[in-house]
Amino acid sequence: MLHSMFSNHLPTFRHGIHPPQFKDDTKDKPIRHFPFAPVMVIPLAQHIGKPSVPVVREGQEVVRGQLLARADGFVSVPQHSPASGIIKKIGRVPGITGKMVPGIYLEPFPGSSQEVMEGRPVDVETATADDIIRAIQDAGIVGLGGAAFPTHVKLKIPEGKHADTLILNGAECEPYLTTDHRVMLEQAPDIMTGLRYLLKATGAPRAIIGVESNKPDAADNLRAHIPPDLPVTVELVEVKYPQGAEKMLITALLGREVPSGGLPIDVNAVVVNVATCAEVGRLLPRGRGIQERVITITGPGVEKKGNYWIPIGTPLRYVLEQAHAAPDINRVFLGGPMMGTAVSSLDIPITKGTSGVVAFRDAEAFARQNKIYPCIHCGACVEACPLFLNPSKLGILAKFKEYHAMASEYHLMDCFECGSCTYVCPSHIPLVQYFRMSKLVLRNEKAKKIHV
Amino acid sequence: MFRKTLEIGTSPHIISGNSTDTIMRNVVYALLPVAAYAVYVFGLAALLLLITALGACLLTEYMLNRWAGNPSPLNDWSVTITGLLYGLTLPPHLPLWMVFLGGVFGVAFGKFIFGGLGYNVFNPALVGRAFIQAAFPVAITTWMTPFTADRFAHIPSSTLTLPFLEPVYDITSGATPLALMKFEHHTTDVYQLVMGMTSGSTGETSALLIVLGGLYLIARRMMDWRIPVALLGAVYILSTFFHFIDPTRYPDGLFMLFSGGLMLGAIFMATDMVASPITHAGAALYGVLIGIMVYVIRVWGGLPEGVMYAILFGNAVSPHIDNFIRPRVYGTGKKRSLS
Amino acid sequence: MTETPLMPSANEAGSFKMFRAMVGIGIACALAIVATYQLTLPVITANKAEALEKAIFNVLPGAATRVNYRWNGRRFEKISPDIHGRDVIYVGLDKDNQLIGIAVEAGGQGFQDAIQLLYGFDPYKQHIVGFQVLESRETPGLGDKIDKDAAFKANFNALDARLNDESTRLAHPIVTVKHGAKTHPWEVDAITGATISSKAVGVILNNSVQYWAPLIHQHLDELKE
Amino acid sequence: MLILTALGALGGLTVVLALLLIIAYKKLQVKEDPRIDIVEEMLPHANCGACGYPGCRPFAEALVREEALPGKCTVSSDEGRQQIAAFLGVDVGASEKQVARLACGGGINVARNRARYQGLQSCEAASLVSGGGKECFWGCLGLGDCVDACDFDAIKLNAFHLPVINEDKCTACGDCVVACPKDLLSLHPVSHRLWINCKNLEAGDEILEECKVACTACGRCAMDAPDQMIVMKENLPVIDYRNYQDTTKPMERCPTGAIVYLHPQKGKITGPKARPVIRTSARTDAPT
Amino acid sequence: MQQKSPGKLQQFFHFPEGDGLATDEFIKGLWRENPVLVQVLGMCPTLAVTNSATNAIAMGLATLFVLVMSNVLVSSLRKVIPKQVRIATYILIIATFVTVADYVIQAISLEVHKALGAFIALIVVNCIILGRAEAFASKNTVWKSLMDGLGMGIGFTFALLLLGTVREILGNGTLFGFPFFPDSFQEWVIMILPGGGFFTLAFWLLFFNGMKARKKDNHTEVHPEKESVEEVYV
Amino acid sequence: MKTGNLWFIFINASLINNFVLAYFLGICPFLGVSGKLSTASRMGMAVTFVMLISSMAAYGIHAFLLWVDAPFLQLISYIVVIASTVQLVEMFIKKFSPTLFKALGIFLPLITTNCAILGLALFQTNKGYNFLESFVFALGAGLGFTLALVLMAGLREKLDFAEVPAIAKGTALTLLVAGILSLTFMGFAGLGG
Ligand SMILES: Cc1cc2nc3c(=O)[nH]c(=O)nc-3n(C[C@H](O)[C@H](O)[C@H](O)COP(=O)(O)O)c2cc1C
Ligand SMILES: Cc1cc2nc3c(=O)[nH]c(=O)nc-3n(C[C@H](O)[C@H](O)[C@H](O)COP(=O)(O)O)c2cc1C
Ligand SMILES: Cc1cc2nc3c(=O)[nH]c(=O)nc-3n(C[C@H](O)[C@H](O)[C@H](O)COP(=O)(O)O)c2cc1C
Ligand SMILES: Cc1cc2nc3c(=O)[nH]c(=O)nc-3n(C[C@H](O)[C@H](O)[C@H](O)CO)c2cc1C
Ligand code: SF4
Ligand code: SF4
Ligand code: SF4
Ligand code: SF4
Ligand code: FES
Repeated sequence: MLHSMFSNHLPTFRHGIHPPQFKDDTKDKPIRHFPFAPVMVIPLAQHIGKPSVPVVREGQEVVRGQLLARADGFVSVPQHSPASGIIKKIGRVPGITGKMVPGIYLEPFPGSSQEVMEGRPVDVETATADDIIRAIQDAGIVGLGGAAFPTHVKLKIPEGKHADTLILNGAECEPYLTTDHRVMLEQAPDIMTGLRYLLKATGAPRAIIGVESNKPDAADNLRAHIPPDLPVTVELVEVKYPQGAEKMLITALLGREVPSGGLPIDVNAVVVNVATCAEVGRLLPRGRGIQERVITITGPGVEKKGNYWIPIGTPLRYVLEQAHAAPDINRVFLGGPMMGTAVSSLDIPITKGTSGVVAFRDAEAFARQNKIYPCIHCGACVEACPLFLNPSKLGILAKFKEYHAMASEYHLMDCFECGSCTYVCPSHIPLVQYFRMSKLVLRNEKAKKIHV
Repeated sequence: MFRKTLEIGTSPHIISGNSTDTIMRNVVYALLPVAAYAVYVFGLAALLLLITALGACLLTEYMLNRWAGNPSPLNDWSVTITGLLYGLTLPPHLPLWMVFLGGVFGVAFGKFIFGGLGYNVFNPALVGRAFIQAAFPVAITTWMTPFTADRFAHIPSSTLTLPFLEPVYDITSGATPLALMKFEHHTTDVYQLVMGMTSGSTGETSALLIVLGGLYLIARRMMDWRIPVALLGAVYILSTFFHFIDPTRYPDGLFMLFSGGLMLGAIFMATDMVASPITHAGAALYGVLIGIMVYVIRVWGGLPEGVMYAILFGNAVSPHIDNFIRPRVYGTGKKRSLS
Repeated sequence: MTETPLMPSANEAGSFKMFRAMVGIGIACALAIVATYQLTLPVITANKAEALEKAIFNVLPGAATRVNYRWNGRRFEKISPDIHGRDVIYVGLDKDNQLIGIAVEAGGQGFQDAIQLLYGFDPYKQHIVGFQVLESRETPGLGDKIDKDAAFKANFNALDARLNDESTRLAHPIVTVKHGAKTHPWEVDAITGATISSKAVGVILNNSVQYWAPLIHQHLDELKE
Repeated sequence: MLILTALGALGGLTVVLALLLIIAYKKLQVKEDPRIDIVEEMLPHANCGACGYPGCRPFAEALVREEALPGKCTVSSDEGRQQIAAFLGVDVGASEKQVARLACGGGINVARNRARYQGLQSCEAASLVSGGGKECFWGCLGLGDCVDACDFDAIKLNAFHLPVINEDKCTACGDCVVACPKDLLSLHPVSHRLWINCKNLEAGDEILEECKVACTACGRCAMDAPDQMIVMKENLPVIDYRNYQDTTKPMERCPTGAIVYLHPQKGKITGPKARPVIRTSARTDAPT
Repeated sequence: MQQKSPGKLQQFFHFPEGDGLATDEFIKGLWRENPVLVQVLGMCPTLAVTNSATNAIAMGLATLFVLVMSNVLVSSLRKVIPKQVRIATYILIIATFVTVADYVIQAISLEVHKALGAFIALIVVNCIILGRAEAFASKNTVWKSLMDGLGMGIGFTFALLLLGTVREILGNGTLFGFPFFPDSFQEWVIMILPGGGFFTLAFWLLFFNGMKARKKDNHTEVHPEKESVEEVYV
Repeated sequence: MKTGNLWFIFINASLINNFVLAYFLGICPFLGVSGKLSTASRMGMAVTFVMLISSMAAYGIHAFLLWVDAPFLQLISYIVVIASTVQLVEMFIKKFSPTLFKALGIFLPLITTNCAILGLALFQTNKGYNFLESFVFALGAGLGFTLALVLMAGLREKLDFAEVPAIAKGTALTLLVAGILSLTFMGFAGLGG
């Protein structure tokens, strides 16, 4: 509260909320490496798009960084082996949706040095934009900001459009999470290298790194590392959720509004998460594939809170055991508390899109005790929604199953499920859940046919 | 090692500490000083009246929801506000049976019938009062003089009138400042108004305590300040303007602000979020609209006071305000989407 | 259903048939109405006259018969007893056919809707001598007391309506004052809780008397005929 | 005299109006679907607006456009409404009665939950949260979206939170089919009584950990079925209803009761092998 | 039954074999298809003139008269009126009977006429009358139309009386003008004001809906309570 | 004085003695067509339009009947003339402006046989309004009707999404809201007087 009053001059967007940060526990913890689990679980669809296709057999021995599955088309990325080991099984693995999904079980060799396989490097000076984009795809890079959207797709500027600004998203507005913060502190050179690739790939003449003002150390560190020839600036933005959403960041930094239903490129911007950029800067010069990522493990249920390099495919159970989670953890979710997904089983693995693991115990499970009252039209949600929707009306319509009116009159499809409305609602109405469900119903409606 | 069943639910996994029942409870806190002062000013009659009003509302809410098979809604405190506010808008010595009847009507037909908390389109307390005003216009326009000497010991005969019978008055009745203004062109001193030394409804007389209660709620962000500010502002500007044109016909702004039920209405009743527009701009428009109507009824209408009617009218208009003033959705470019 | 039945051709009536049906029924209706009118007219006229006379005799104590007069702009002319209108007044005569007063209808806005009333005027004493509400939609229990409240009606047993020296206007306009504040014979003592309706009565009376009293005063002889 | 005036006035009026109307009809008539007139004729002409349309004619137009159903008119009699329905041919043709069928037997007595779901009590909403917390991903969530969807009160949840369809009340409107996020409901002719009561695609006995009545893909039913009536597809038996025979033979050897016979009176019948499974689970786990 | 061909009069009235008196046409208007309580028609007089039971009865009877007469006339003329001028002629017929009723009431009692005010004349546009003429009389025999008119008319009167009684008792302390309560009774003025009309009718509708719902409740079985069953976890 | 009187007639007809909420005229369309805001507002405009037409027609007929001295034909000629005029107008609009017909015309048959229209004609005659006064009266009554209808429609649209107890759904609830609106309009009493 006080903070936002003093930082009022900082660029930001309208509305939004100020949830408590909970970042102090981990923001000063340097990134540390994590041991390999006895069995790794590697789903073939860790990204948005088509699942990748296995190129290995059961029983085959693989080396860390080796290609396990190739991309199936443009909107797809390959999978690389997170460890040297043996392929135990290719079949169904538990997925975050609760469904068994196609995947690979890998048993790492105990005690192996886990050398990473080197590939064909891409030189930023000589490579063309298309080369870089192809290399990013080959590296299996997806957005590490949470959505796991294949980065190369995003970098491919459509015909007739151009990018005038590349925005690096270092906002990290989610409470609890500190991965991007640590990455900006520890991997500034990688970020700068990555930026060169990204600027070339998109053809953007300049880049802005947007950092929330609660991470001044990160901003200073980045500024210190900017090479003189790179057209990059670092800008502080107000601490406010969801400052890190690409639309909000674009509005804060450029003063432009991404049109409803449109993409950042429609306002000549491309937004990439800082960790994604660092990954590009680290992998491309060596031609490697992605095998691990930085994750914040935190929450009241975790004892050894911290930021870790965790190999992709490490089962959650193993992660929590290593982090000394309390035995009575009650709710575990991947990502931050505002947007993260609660898991129903600890057998599911860490994937490329996982930015944090937060565990709550019974005491923190507030949502359960809160009685749901009818909407009292207090307007708090309307004042919180960063997209200026009317969540109150949408919630009431959803309750009465008026999904079409929600979409046609109240812009349901624009809602990016940030959860600000649910956070502030004094009646504890599960607004976001209503909206997710409504969107699903609308999407399914056309697909479903009555069949005998 | 870990317990086997996790809990799953959708994000967000944390929520703010605000809660509907907390908000409602705080409104009750803000109203208590007003009620206590009313008892001080009007004595036992006011106490009995408030208890009856509260009892009628709570009982109706409880019984109806029991009958409908809903869990008891009393712990959300909203009906407590209804009961208190309803009582505070009535003349202090109104027969208790009328008080009870209006409370039952207000909650049953102003709230329950629409689906209870959150669904009522009119302010339940005012529906109850409007019913009583139309049913017993004589009783509700007879006012008691404040600070009568034996007010505590004495229970006015009208208060205890047997159900369904016509009240007989044994109190000194006094005209309200607005009636004096309207029918005798006599303006009451603002100091007296602020301190609640005038005739009027049980809770409307002390403007000071009402304002303090409102400030408390605004400070705790449990009330939208736009509605009272817009409403009072509209009344003040209009009255100052007309007073400037013809001071003999039109009373001055301060008098208008502090007389009658305006303060209570503007701060506690027009702000009932359930029946008012949801956006900030809408709330401001709503306040201005009610303010204008209050002024029009008071100055040109037949009745000396119009706050209740103005707020009810505002309630009726608020769906339209919500329809017209919609937030401009991010990225849609249009300034305001009409209709 | 595969085939759509065509419009039944029997319904496709010719213009003449339509014409015949409408005009035929119209004429039949006219006959029926006229018949009823003729049959009920005497009773209705009698009823109306009776009701009006009752009202007139009520506001003109002692009257036994009445005569209708119309002001035609220059003088009063005697007209048939079933003609009414804005410019008609009723002259009340006692058993000896002596003019004892004049009943006048007046109307104006009350609290809720228009109020129509009838008052008796004594042209000799220049007093209002009686008052009755013919029509009002005032609130029952409040505004409708103007016709029920004995104390209020007592105002009009001898309400001063004297003309000024030039006989052009009332010497003192009739006004309604707050309950209990009546000090002059030309003031109307209002009903508590119904001040607005009481004031309306005062205003209606004042407007009407201001108009008629000078006329009656100047043309009293015509009315005495 | 009076009579003459009256006749003159009213007669004249009617003459003028009749002429005007007739001319107007001739000159201003707008060609429209003739059925509108006929349907309007069948409506009560109360022009009351109760149907939600501003009058009988607009309602008739809506009926002809098949935007509304005759039942909306509150004034008309039952026969009147039927007459209109019959005229417009909006009634259903004669075909075999269909009903909704549920392909899951995993009530809370036999199927396990892996996580405790908190949130909106709706299957659709729960299915979005890690599939809803049920151990079997395919299974019924038991939160009753189908019950809410049914306008005919044909579905109830039983004590084990499994929907039960009342075949008499079901009109095969298909609303529940659309509502179920797990696609467990489908419409079938009532005569299809042999029924695969499971949708899980896993094979092997491990699945029994999740749900005691799950299909383990052992394939016995397919072997026992006459004329290749049942084939195994994706670890599930599929009944080919085109050459359906009304027999209980295929379910005799089913070890779990994943294939059932839907008896019109007795309800779901399982084969003898599976009966103990059902019985014990019903006895031990079922709370009162 | 006689096999003789029916006589002229019988042909005119056309008694159907099964339900010779068309009792159903009569009964349905009283309750099942009550014009006010079920069909929600003719609301204006229902609300406007029911501030006393006397007015309610008078209005009900006047409407009954017009309804029966116009039903009978419309149905007997149904063959000769071409479709195109149907409405116009029905209105003519109805207006005539209303004028007749208007004058008759004036002749009987000026006071009642004054109390009902314009609403006597407004019977012309009461949706029930034209509605029945169109929906029923123009398609049915004279006898059936007569019964229909009687049933609907009495049903209408009954509904009016329900309102009138409540409003007069509470609003004026009297019933049919006779004191119902002791003198000291405090009248509920609202009941004779417009608001009271709306509320009373709403109240009666709620009452009847409640009765209907209770009847239905007795027939529906109770489902197993969702919450009463504990779930099984791994 | 003259304009003041017109203003007063207008306020009186639209607010104080609102046709629907105080005089109980046109309740059927008020209950029937107030479910949707778009319909309600167009209906209101159509009613206002027809009120203006019939007010003028009634003024003419009244003069005519006075002239031929046949007061007993008042009712029948009012209704017949109004009904036919509206029907003619309807056909006219339908023929020449299908869009206007879609917007307003479809309401016309519902309005023809409606208490509010005939009531207006009868009231203006009873009150002895002159032509201009009649016109203002009709305008006020029509706009007042529209106001009531539109307010009601807004509330009902909101109440579509309320958990109304089953027994109150439908007409009962609408009547209750109308009752409360009618109480609200009592606040206008005495305005303009
Ligand atoms: C078909 C498709 C095309 C996309 N194209 C672009 C693009 O051209 N530029 C871009 O910045 N993002 C693009 N995106 C990515 C989205 O804008 C967005 O970054 C991604 O869904 C994750 O967003 P973040 O988590 O807010 O939300 C595309 C997404 C999809 C589904
Ligand atoms: C509500 C919301 C909050 C978000 N918060 C962040 C954030 O704090 N940091 C971040 O990097 N991305 C955040 N994102 C994702 C961004 O919109 C965007 O997808 C991402 O920055 C693009 O980079 P990536 O594709 O490299 O992940 C958020 C998205 C949404 C919808
Ligand atoms: C519902 C209601 C109806 C009223 N009806 C009338 C009425 O018909 N006539 C009237 O003069 N006052 C009526 N009033 C009361 C006026 O406001 C009253 O004249 C005013 O309070 C002045 O009263 P006083 O005589 O005590 O000064 C009514 C008040 C209410 C609340
Ligand atoms: C600021 C505020 C003002 C309120 N004012 C009223 C009021 O005037 N009347 C009332 O019945 N309830 C009032 N309530 C309580 C609550 O909103 C009300 O009972 C709902 O209208 C019932 O659905 C108020 C609540 C708040 C928070
Ligand atoms: S979840 Fe959707 S509706 Fe709610 S605040 Fe975020 S964008 Fe707005
Ligand atoms: S925050 Fe909750 S209670 Fe307030 S308006 Fe929004 S949905 Fe309604
Ligand atoms: S929703 Fe339709 S198909 Fe499903 S059970 Fe009900 S009636 Fe049958
Ligand atoms: S069948 Fe489908 S909709 Fe019905 S309860 Fe089960 S999961 Fe829900
Ligand atoms: S009775 Fe008045 S509109 Fe139907």
